Amino acid sequence: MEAADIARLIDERLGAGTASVYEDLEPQVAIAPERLVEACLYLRDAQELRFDYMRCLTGLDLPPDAMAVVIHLVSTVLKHRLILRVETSRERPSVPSVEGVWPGAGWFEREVFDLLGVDFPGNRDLRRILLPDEWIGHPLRKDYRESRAFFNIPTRRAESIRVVHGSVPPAEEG
Amino acid sequence: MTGTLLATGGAPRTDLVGTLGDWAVRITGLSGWKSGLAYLGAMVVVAALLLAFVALFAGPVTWVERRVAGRMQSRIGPNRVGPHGFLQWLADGLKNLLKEDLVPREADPVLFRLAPYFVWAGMFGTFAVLPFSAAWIAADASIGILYVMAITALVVVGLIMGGWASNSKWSLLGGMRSAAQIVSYEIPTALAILCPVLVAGSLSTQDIIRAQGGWPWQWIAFHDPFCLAALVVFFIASLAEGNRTPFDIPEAESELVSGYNTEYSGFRFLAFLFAEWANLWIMGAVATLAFLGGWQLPGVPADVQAASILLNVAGMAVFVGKTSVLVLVIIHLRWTLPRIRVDQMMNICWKYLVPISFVCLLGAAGWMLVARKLPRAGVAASVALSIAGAALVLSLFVRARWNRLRMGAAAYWKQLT
Amino acid sequence: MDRSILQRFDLTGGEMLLNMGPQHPSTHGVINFVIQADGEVMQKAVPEVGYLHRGMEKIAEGMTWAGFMPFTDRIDYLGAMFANQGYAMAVERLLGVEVPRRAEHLRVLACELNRIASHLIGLGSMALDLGASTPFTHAIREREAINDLTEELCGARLTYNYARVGGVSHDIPSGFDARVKRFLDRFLPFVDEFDRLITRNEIFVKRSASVAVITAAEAIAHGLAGPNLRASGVDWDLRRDEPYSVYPEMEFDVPLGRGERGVVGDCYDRFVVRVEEMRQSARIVRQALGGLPAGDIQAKVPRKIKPAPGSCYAAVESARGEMGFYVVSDGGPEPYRVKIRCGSFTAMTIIEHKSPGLMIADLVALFASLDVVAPEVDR
Amino acid sequence: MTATRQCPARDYLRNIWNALYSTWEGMSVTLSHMYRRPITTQYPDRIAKPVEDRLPERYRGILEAEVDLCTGCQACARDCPIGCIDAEVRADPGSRQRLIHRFSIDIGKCMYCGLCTDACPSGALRHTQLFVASNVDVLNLVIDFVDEPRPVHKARKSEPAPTPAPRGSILAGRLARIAWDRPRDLPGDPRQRPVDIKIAIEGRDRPEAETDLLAEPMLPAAKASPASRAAIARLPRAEPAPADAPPEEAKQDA
Repeated sequence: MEAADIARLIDERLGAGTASVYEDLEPQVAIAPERLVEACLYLRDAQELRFDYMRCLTGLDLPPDAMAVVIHLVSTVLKHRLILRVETSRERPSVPSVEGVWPGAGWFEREVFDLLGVDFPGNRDLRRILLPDEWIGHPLRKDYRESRAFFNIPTRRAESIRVVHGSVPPAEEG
Repeated sequence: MTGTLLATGGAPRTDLVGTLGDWAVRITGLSGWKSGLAYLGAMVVVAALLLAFVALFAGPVTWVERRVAGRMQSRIGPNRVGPHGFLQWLADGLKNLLKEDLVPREADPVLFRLAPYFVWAGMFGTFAVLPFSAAWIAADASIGILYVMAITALVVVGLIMGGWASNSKWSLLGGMRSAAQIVSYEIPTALAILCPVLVAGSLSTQDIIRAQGGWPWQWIAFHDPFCLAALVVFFIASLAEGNRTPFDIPEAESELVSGYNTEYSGFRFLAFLFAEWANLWIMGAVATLAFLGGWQLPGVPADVQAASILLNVAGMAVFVGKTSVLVLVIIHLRWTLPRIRVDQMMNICWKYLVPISFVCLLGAAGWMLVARKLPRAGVAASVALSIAGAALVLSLFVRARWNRLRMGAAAYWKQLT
Repeated sequence: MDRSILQRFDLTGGEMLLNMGPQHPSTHGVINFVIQADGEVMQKAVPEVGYLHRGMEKIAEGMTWAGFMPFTDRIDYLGAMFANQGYAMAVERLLGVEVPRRAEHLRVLACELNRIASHLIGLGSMALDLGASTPFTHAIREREAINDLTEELCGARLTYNYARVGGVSHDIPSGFDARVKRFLDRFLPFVDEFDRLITRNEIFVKRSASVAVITAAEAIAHGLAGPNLRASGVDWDLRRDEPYSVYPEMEFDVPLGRGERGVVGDCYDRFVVRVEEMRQSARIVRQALGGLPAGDIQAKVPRKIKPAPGSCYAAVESARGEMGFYVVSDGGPEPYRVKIRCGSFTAMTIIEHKSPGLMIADLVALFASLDVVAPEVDR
Repeated sequence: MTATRQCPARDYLRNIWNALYSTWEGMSVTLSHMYRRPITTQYPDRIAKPVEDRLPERYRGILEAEVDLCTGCQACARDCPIGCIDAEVRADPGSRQRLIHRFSIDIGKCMYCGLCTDACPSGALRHTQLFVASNVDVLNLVIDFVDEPRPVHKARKSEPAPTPAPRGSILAGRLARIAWDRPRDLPGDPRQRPVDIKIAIEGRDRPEAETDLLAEPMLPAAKASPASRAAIARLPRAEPAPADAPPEEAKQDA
């Protein structure tokens, strides 16, 4: 089933204007964050859709003002695929958690929260998953700049080649 | 023949301490309570002799195990220290002695230091009643088997002490598991070894061996099918007593890091390890003396054997040979089987081994009643059973050859050596 | 250990809190389990990951499109070829490049050999974790033959870097197919011997059958993939359900968990499914080698790859399940975003769900049967 | 433990039979291995021929640059994902001849991926089959293939292409110069340059800034997003680390 007619089905089911098609190499169905959980429940439970398998949940940093969460879905029953897209602001990125719909999404959301700083209200255990709790900042953001050291462990050292050939730049601004 | 320690004159001595003690009394002329000192000296000499034997067994058996394990896993095993790596155990021993003797800060100072020696005492104590040949046994106690059962309980105390005193959760778990395992496997061990005691009519290890003959069909193992089953039950239960695979749950590396001896290092760790490897000999020796005819030479009556030194040496060779075969089987099992879980271990003990050993006990008793009526049938059954036993062992080797041929010529098509 | 993990436990009952990891013999790689256990039985085991996080996705945003390929080997170092193929397919789909058939055949050949090698380590280490060290050494010995074959093919034993965008880096050396055939002839009797040694061993069966059963619904809900999913009875294999490369021309069957010694979806099924998959991969290697078409091994691709802006998702059936690359391009020489989805990551989510009531020894069995590799979880 | 389905007695006996039979089967397999030769090799000292000669032709070992063939195109330095190749080619102002001033590879950082050898048009840069380069200092792992500036190689139609040196020969010499067990004062040893050692030491152990790094605002450009700050606030505060105890202690006893 194509993204377009799935978007149409969602509109019929949840009222006009909830879903729109985002044109791309592989068309995606864009949904507003507030209607996300209902749409996902419908996508999972509707007989003609049966998207029971959430294969991937990705965070995208779109400076200067947007952030997106892209969810890839697959139906192991009807063997078709769908890509959902949820846009949110960059100042206060927040997307409702779909952990209720697919329990597997919990850890994906924790990773997006950890690396991109998107808040997922409704996630049972929203903690940093990969980075230590004391880490400052969210690395996958385009404007992320690494602190010079973490607990006094330097995060950057001069290039061996430049050190050996005596061409070390004066002050490492890093 | 019960040789008491201080009996003077009467029947000839059957134990080393006795003979040495008499000889010492004779040449020093001590009398009265002073002759006791001579016997004490004899005891010390025999203990030193046994310690030498245990050390010379426990060390090289680690080398044998690592070489056999290597070959079973298509690798070579230690071959750098000494010829074919034979002195590897010496190097390991020295390494452990030179290692720092670490005692964790919160560990219980006294119990932590004491635990290995309990385990060691429990192990070394059993050598008092283990025979080596007709006349060579440290102390031919009339309650030999009961003594063996009692002294191994010391090992449990040592393991729990070690586990609890290390003040680490992993050691505690290891200690608890070993306690549960060894204590509960004492029952099937005791019941299984009651069959030979029943057949031989005495608890003394030498008497049990004297009750058997040199030829396989005279061994208690093939005396009747129930005794054969008792041998299997005893063997499995003694595996559990010695913490050997598939019962090496107390120091299961993949779960408990290393169980009760996680926090130990240096000489204390060596004591734990020494006790574990020497335990192999105890398992093999008790099974041999109880079921496989001990030092009996085929066609030579027991008392003739006790007289001459040469026959004693031959008897010792036979005993060591049989025990070594059993030790090799124990090693072979370790590199074949995975480990069982704690609840499965208890389940096997109480639902399988204990009932089966009861049945063996009753069966052996019933069999003896019947055999007394028709002795010829008893001998025929023994011969049949020994042939069946031999066939089983042979089938293992035939199957191994079949496996070998199926895998084609080289285990690995590109020889790099 | 991060303090925040302590939020997940309420130790009012006085149970023991155990730290199983991060350096622990049975956690493959560096993963930590904080276990709340009452003696042997666990109330809860919360996995803690991130010890092996290298920031692969951030590195990708700093590399050129072709420069990131050697890094994909390091995502799952036991299945490097799958990551190579996945990333290459994603970039080729962005560029709209058509890969020559010979290159596709060579990729499938390398992938299936890699699957056998990866399963050998997975099966061997599960047997090792349950106490039998001999099967592990035998599996490593056979894997050595595969490492030599791939070393001849692309120059490295583990980090192949064999695929390029639009094809592969080398063609097969002379005499290579003879050596592969000789390996395959020896491999099938080995798998039978491996079965006799460990798969049908009663202690191994009792330790893994009916242990930590994952039903089909749970597996799908938690997003499990690959052998873990198929062992629960879900018939989902990307090579057949979302065909890519030349897999439609290969005939192989997809083993499912049958629960012959316990319940469908237990640790034993995950083990047996992998053993069966090794046999199927051997069949595929033979077909890929036999029907190797002539032709060149690299499509025409511009030296400086600058795909048109857009995003696409390419997934490959790796040894640990679906390995997907969601790549986003903004038209520049460097990827704008590369999201790597791995099978081990989702397998970790089910451990906490399955842990209540298991014994510590069963947690080891469950974790080994899921064949989780730490770098794939943390990237 | 055993599911008592139809008849527990039958299960009981079947369990016993399965256990004994599968143990016997397993023992026969391991016993069969006693008849087979071990496959492990006694690297490094007890092997027939050194491993380097046995490696396949395409093995990706340590990189070797035959500077005579090098055309100075720097394709390798551009294609290396890590940037561990330092090829400095400058035109001599007088004779407009392009000179290679430096061609050094940091084999400590190289991941042997082979992208550079693919990019090299003239086959000057190639993998050898050497892989042993352990050393006492990571800075020793930078190998220079050019000692003094030398002209770039121009492939003229007239003369035939020069035959490349045997693989590994050039590298062997270079490795010997930085080997950790080399005689102390080897003539022409690049490590003797006093300047480098001073910079190397100074470059590596520069004292860290005194300020407490956690307090330093990390993102001058875009402030840390309120969501992440809220999330951090929600975390259970570790007992407030006393001002003087550096946060490292807090990390260790976690």
